[in-house]
Amino acid sequence: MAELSYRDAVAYGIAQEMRRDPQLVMLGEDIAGAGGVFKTTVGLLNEFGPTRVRDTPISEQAILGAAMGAAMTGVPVIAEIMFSDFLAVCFDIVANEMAKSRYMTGGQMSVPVVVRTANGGGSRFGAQHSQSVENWCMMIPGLKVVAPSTPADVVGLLAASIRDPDPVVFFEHKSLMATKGDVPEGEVIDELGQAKIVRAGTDATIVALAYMVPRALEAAERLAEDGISAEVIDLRTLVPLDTNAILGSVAKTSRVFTVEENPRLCGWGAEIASIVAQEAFWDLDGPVVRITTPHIPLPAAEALEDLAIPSTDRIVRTVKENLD
Amino acid sequence: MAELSYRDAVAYGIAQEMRRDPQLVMLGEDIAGAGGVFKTTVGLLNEFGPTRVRDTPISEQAILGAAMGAAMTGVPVIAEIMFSDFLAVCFDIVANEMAKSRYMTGGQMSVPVVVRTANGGGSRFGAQHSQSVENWCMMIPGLKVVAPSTPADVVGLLAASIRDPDPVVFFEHKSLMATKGDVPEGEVIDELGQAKIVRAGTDATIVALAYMVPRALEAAERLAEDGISAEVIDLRTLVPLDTNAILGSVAKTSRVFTVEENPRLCGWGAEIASIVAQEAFWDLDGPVVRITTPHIPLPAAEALEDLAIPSTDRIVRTVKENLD
Amino acid sequence: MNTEMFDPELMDYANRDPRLPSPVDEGNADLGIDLEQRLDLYERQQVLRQFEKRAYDMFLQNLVKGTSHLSLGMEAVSAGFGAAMRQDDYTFATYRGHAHTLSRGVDLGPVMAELLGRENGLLKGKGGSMHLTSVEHGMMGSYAIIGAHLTIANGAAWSAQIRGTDQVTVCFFGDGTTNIGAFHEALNFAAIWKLPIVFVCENNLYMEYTPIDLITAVPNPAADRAAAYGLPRIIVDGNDADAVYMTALDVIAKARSGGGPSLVEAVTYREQGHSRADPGKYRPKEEVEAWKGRDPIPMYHQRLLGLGVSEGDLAAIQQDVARRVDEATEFAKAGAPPGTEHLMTDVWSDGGAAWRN
Amino acid sequence: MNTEMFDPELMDYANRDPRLPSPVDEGNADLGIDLEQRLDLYERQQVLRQFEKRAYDMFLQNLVKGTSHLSLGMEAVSAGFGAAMRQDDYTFATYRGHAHTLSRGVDLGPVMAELLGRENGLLKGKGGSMHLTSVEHGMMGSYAIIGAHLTIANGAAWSAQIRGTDQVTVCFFGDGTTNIGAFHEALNFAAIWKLPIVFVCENNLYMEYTPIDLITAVPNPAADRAAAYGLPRIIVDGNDADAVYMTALDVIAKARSGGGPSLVEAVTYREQGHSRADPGKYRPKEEVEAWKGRDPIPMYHQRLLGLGVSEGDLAAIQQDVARRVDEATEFAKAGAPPGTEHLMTDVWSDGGAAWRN
Ligand SMILES: Cc1ncc(C[n+]2csc(CCOP(=O)(O)OP(=O)(O)O)c2C)c(N)n1
Ligand SMILES: Cc1ncc(C[n+]2csc(CCOP(=O)(O)OP(=O)(O)O)c2C)c(N)n1
Ligand SMILES: [Mg+2]
Ligand SMILES: [Mg+2]
Repeated sequence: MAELSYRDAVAYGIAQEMRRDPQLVMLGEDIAGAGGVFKTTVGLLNEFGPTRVRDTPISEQAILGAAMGAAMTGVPVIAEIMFSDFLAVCFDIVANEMAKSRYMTGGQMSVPVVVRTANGGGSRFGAQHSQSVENWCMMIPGLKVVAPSTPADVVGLLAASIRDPDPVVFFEHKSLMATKGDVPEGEVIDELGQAKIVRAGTDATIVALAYMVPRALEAAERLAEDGISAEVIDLRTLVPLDTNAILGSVAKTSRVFTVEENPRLCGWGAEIASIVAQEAFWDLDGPVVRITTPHIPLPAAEALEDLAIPSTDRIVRTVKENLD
Repeated sequence: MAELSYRDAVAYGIAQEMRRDPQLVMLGEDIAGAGGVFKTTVGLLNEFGPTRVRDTPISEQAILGAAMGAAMTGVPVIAEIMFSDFLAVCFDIVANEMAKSRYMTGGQMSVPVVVRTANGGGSRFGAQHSQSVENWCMMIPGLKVVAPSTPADVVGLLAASIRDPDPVVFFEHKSLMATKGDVPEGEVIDELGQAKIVRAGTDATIVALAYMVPRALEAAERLAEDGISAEVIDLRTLVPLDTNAILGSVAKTSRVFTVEENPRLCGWGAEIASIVAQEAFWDLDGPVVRITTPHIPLPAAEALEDLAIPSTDRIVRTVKENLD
Repeated sequence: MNTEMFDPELMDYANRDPRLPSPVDEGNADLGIDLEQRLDLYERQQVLRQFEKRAYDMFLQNLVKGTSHLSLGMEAVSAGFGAAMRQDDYTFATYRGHAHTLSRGVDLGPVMAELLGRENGLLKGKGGSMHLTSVEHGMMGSYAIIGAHLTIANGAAWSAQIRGTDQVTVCFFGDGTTNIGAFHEALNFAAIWKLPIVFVCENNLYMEYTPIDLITAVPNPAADRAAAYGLPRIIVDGNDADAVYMTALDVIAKARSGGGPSLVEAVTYREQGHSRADPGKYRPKEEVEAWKGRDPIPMYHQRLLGLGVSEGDLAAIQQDVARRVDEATEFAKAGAPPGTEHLMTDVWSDGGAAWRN
Repeated sequence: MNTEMFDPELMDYANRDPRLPSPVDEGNADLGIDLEQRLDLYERQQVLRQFEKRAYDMFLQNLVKGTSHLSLGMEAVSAGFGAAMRQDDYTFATYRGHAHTLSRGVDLGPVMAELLGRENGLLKGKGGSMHLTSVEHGMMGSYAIIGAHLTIANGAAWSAQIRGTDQVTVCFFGDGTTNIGAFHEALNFAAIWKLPIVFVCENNLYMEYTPIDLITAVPNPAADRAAAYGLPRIIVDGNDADAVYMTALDVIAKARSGGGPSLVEAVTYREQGHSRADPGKYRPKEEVEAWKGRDPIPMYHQRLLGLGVSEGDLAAIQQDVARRVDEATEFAKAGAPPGTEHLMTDVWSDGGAAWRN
């Protein structure tokens, strides 16, 4: 066991895979010489050299296009899009090309690309550098979507994503970068499509992702003080989605809450709420409740940003109100 | 009353507004000389001249950027993005710029742009020219989203969209182009955010949009033959969303079905299901059921495309199975 | 509102001055291409022409659903490049990709069947006319949204560079495509990484229904931009298979030997509308007529006659091709529509479409 | 894996050959700019310099949250353009937009308050450092995602053209921005529509932490691409306010009189890191030192002394600016954090944020 920061876990996980597979390459803006603007790729240039770890111009379409073309001709690629908001400038490659290539060609094409990107709020960067856009990718058939909340998950899910022959969008949360956690020694490999019950409980299921997981856990602690036993699920991957974990938990607790950092409309929690409302309807003892950032662009000022993103307080309050 | 095709209603509606507001201009690929690849802008160049109706290069970012910049300096603009799939090549302008400008500037900026685009399947165009992407826009705070199902709604909602000082994405459905309907004489103006109950019923609420509306209506007819009285709601606009209409109907019927052309994950129906499951939970007598295109890219071949998109048969079957 | 700034020709493209082809460069008869190679070029053009004419008949019989974009009149470009490429090289094309697919040696039958949306189609009917792909032939896809495939083609070239093979990637696109952002990103990227790639702009003078010169800041949309990427200016007569072939040999050799990318502008013309739905009325009649007079195939036919080939030999080639096209048509028509089991396959590498457990 | 194709300098940018500034062109003392104008340029540069130094102090005191991008060392560009613009002209800038905002005459206090995230900020604290905007001053926004604002700026220019005003739009961006697709689309679009717009590339030699020459196919990322849009090649010394001012007068006059767009490359250097978090270690020391020796402000100070202005007069200007910056700082610090009521306003034109009834 070694304690690593979430930030360092990224380079650690990539290094593990680049050692294993000498074909694996990566590209992105400022990832080589500078070790990434979030310092998530520090040391990789030194270990693997500039053929395998490569700085690019500000050309997100060219970056992801190159990743896709290389991947489909036998070279797996990790591509970095610096902030997830910038997926919008290369969304055609993400949504219309990578995702659809295998299906459109009747199964001829394989696109083993991992698109890593810094996601989420809490850094006072304002509306164009703070979005939680997992749903932008979840809604596109053909993309796998991963969003770890701990350093160990970063390493294990990165390995799983890299080894997956399908395109994966891997969301690294900016506000988790400095958090620390233990990562097992030796090769770490996890599996996509497996949620984790990070706290067991009986009265309510709280489904969370990434930065919202520690808040959901804190909220569960506080709810416990009030005699409410909340089960917390860290989804970890949105596609494939571990519906068994969700439905199993709801069967036990009969109540479900989602905690979403995204602005409300069509967030991942909407999908989960709809699945629960369809498939676990008869298990439910009360409404499915979504706790989300309101449907607004994110403000820059600390006071406002903190108000916008679901806080531990808001989770506690909402769960309590709804269980009364 | 005049009978118009859905296709002709577009040019009719635009002309009404261009006559009213001499500042209003439009731009897009092949919209002027050719009258649009879907022939939705025929006659506008002749009536309004090439200053106001203007062909552009294949530069979707430049098109929407120009629309936004003109709009925020006092010239309202209608911009065409030929196929809605191409929103991906200019998604930065749509999602990160137009939508956020007013909020980020503390209310200084107004962006009266209507982005018109041909949406949806049924034309055997394959995965890159057939998507239903209303949710791509619904999920972005700051965008209004409109998707009419009839010629009269095309005209009235176009007028409402054009007069709205906020950015609106206006989805015209390819498979409805040839359909016909009556449009009232004189100036036609509708209102955004008003759904329509297009068929009253008591046993189930079917919520549909655009191309799915006629199918939902047909399904309701057939269900009636089996003694099931279905209420059909045509949402018409996704943002603002007429939750009153939905919740009011569910209060009456106690059951709700969505019929979505989009691939399943994070479709507009997910949002509606989540609202119903939260706010109308105690009204419900059974699961909220979503009928969607499966979560796959759309295939080109007729036989497969028809299988993918919710058909009248599938709606009838699903409603029946679930009401049993 | 200031309307004076507009040219009246903006009101009616068909009444603009026509853009006429340059006269045939008969010097090209002396390019030193051997006759066998020339007969191959002739045959290639015949295949593309006859296949697409048949495809057009199929539309008229309503056997092709959806849309379809023909290269009639533009065959010399893909014939010339196809002949100059090595078997393991990579091709990337647009929705107007029938010719480029066939040029890589893909069987005619499955291509025709794909147009007809049949299960024996190249893509099982799942992709359609706009997405023809045959990985085993190095035909790495036809892409229907403008721009993206230039960047994807870079990736294939980068991969060859990384793997240390000397495969070359050839990426075809139209004049209209030079105005989209991805064009710029792709060219700069290829240049700085010295990728083994050839970008081929098939300048057919129109972006769909809009004359390219009205919407482009320079007269030659590709060639006049080459310098912005540190590349030489290359224009070739896209209706002359020999000229295309010689240029292709050059730029492919350069790429193969580590000399980096090239950008070639092949000037040509499509004889029909942009796509199935388009009668093509926005073009001056005189222009269409003039370019028909420069149809690459009769021109090449004449050249071969001049070089001593007999009408009989050429007729034999034509007839052989006609037979292959007939067979392909039969193959396609005999195909069934794709079975329902294909709907939910090929989304993921495991063959399925499951997004949940 | 073929690693030979890489230059060892790719391993450590700080050990590359430095890119040194050209020597001062003292001919610029003779440009015929009158002294009053020059004193105005001096004052403008002082405002930008002192304001941003103070902003930097505020970071160090942890009063500025989030990120922030300074133009220290680059002031001559926005001073020169700011002085040449008319009050009703439009400015578009990037996240590195403090200078361009102040150059339009926006009050210092609200700008500083915005950096501090206060309710009395220019954007009520909702936008932050990267989105400074003041519509009433023609400062039409600071945009934080590379590329988009070039296309949006076109729209403002198009609007002026449609409305028949002779307003000119000036759009600033960096060297790194020339490699994104939107740059290409915007330039072509401006050229074909002959828009009254000036694109100003502030080439500070770095795209964030990466030397621009390593990722760009041509040595001058903007100027060497001008021809691709039918535009003349214009490079100006971005550290010389006089040179910038004269160029600005030219290209703005051209735009105002219907002559269409220009693309100007102003070569300059940022004295500090890219943003708040960046110590800037990827740059050769010698290079940083050399450019510090070409700091636009002492250089301009010397020029004014040479033209007979007294140290006392310049000191008076400096002190007046210092007082204004102090006042702005007090104003900002006195601001409260934005009240919770601001969270749900300004999404829609009705002032609110409701997406449902
Ligand atoms: C991003 C995008 N915008 C618009 C279109 C619609 N479209 C399809 S083909 C075409 C014209 C392309 O012109 P050109 O590049 O000259 O190729 P050609 O069709 O002439 O071969 C357009 C605008 C598209 N497919 N993708
Ligand atoms: C589309 C996009 N990609 C990447 C970034 C991250 N980023 C912010 S500033 C910057 C460098 C810009 O360099 P340049 O254009 O030279 O401007 P400078 O910062 O030097 O003024 C980058 C890569 C971004 N904001 N937007
Ligand atoms: Mg063309
Ligand atoms: Mg720079």
